[in-house]
Amino acid sequence: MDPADLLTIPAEQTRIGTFRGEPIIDLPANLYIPPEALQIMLESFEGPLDLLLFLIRKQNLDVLDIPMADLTRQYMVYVESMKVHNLELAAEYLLMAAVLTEIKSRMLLPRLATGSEDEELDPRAELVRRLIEYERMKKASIRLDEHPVIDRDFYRASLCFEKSNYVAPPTISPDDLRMAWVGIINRAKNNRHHTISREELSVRQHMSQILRRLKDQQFFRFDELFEVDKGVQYVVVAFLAILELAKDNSIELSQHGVFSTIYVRLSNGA
Amino acid sequence: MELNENEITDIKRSIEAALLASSEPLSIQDIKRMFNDEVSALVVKDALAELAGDWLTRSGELVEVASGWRIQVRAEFQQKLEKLEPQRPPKYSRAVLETLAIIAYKQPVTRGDIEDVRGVAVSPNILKTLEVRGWIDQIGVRETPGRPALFGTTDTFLDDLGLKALSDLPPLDDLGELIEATPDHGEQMTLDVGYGGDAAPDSLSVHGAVAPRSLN
Amino acid sequence: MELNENEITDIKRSIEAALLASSEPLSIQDIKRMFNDEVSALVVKDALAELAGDWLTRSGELVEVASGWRIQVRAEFQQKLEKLEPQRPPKYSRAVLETLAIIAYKQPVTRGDIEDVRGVAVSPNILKTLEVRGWIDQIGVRETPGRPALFGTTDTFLDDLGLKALSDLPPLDDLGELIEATPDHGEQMTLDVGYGGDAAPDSLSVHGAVAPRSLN
Repeated sequence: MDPADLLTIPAEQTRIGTFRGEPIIDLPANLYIPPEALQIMLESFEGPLDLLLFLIRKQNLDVLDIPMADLTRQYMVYVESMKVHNLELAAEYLLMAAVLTEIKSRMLLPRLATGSEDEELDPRAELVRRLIEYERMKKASIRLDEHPVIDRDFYRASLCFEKSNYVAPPTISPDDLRMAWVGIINRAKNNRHHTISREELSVRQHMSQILRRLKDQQFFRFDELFEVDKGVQYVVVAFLAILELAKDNSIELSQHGVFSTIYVRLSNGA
Repeated sequence: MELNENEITDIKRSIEAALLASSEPLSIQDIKRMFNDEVSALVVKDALAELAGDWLTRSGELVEVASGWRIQVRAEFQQKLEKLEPQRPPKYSRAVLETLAIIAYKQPVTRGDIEDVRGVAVSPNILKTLEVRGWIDQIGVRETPGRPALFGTTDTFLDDLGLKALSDLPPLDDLGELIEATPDHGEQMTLDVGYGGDAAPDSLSVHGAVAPRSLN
Repeated sequence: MELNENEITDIKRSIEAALLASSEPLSIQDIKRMFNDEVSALVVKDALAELAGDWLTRSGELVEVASGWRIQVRAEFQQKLEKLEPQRPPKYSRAVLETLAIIAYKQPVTRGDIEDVRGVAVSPNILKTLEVRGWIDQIGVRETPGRPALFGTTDTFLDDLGLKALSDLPPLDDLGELIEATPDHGEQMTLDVGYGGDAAPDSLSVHGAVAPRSLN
């Protein structure tokens, strides 16, 4: 079911979802998110605690005295929408659903008169502790992110120094490259009009290798470019690389007649 | 030893040169080494204070961070400089930032601790990202079954945020909006929020330089 | 256009900031770009001349080199600075690292490809740095107008990074979760709708067998 529909259906009349066999009938009173944004919004939660905080905040509920029935019902509506849209999300959220249901039912039980007052814990205590703790950390993360960071909010001064002695050049690790890429994606994402794409590395590697070999030697027989002993995958990848290079006009393929030898060489230029 | 004015000027100039040439902050120790330890820490500190004054009117500023002193360009120029070369480091996702916050404020923590707070799984990629950035590292293991790695923040993290110590982090206390809203229950709740009892100090085997500390 | 004294001071300070922040020399063009080309080359040159004067008594000097202007630390400090050296390995700038990453992951690429991905001009100094290091070289030209050089990484690059093949580079697939997702529950989310793998092909900046991928 689409949560967009879910939002337009009169709550009293229609069963809008099912959780563990229990029909969910009501819509949360304050669920006024535009339907088209719902899915994205659901995906924007960092987890069940984040979602719960959102629900609590939206309705100005007192986190220290949570109306469990209300909160649980509203939570279920969101979880139901998530299940519709993204099954992967559901697992972690379902666990929380179970916790909420359990707390709700424990609160319905009459309190036993036996134990002393001190030992009697509010069934909500652990959930409240987690919510508060999560919210503290969430806010702390926002504060941290707002804090000035080098290279983003200010630069270090680092001037060139001409050394007469040889100085070892900087070294880097593969992970530095990966992180450099994160920076690139980040910018591409901000610019929106760039698309960063998944890479078939081996094809590109072969493209480079083939160009390199052709640079050293003018002509290659087509079949010389394949290292057959390396296996089928390599041959396929090398073949794709040659096609790519040909498409790019980086190389020229020539053949005098049908079934005669195909030759490969670097393009002469346009 | 009494230094004359010329000597002090020489020392100041050399320190300035070193700060400008270095891509990392320099500690008092580093600077003393430059003078073959023939200059006292006090003299170095005085020189740094004077230098900081000299730079007040320039486009850079001399600041002290966790691992030492550095000259940095004033933030007011950032917008112009970005036109030359957008070097912005990645804007981390909430998942990364929340993980960082938990490590920063609750260190040392295991991945499990982080997951407990966030209520969701923390992918190894997130920790890796922060490690590669040089902001966190593994500072030991917790002596519980599985001996999970304990993570803490590094001096580089503090340096990059221009902080001298963890205690300079934005305080958590004034973040507790929920708690403030209902002062009656406030006290009791704050107690509950404390770090889990499963990490008694003697169960920690920390072999890094970072001592566990309270941030509250 | 006549500039008043305050404006000239602002320009000077901004140029100084840029020179302090940049590890590469800056050309007059670069500097003009910083001011959105609203400042003439003559004004920039005047400002540089004045700055050179300001730095006469400091530990650095403003000099003109082949590709532009830079402030460099005076040679007289060399002996002292060398005492710091062993502890402080130099670092490549983000610009250099990003350029290298693009070449490594997307080779063969032209300078234009790199600029498309980075969204800014790539200074020849950056490519030169990587070529001198022996990590990239020109492996051909693309047969398009202008016949731009195609760059790829070398075996030295793989050796120096301890990799056996390019396929050993860290995978890029799962970086999405690390970058900032939708920042809040507000309007920005609507912007995100429809963004993804369906970007128009002509918005792809790199030629070749590249499959669009969603960043989210």
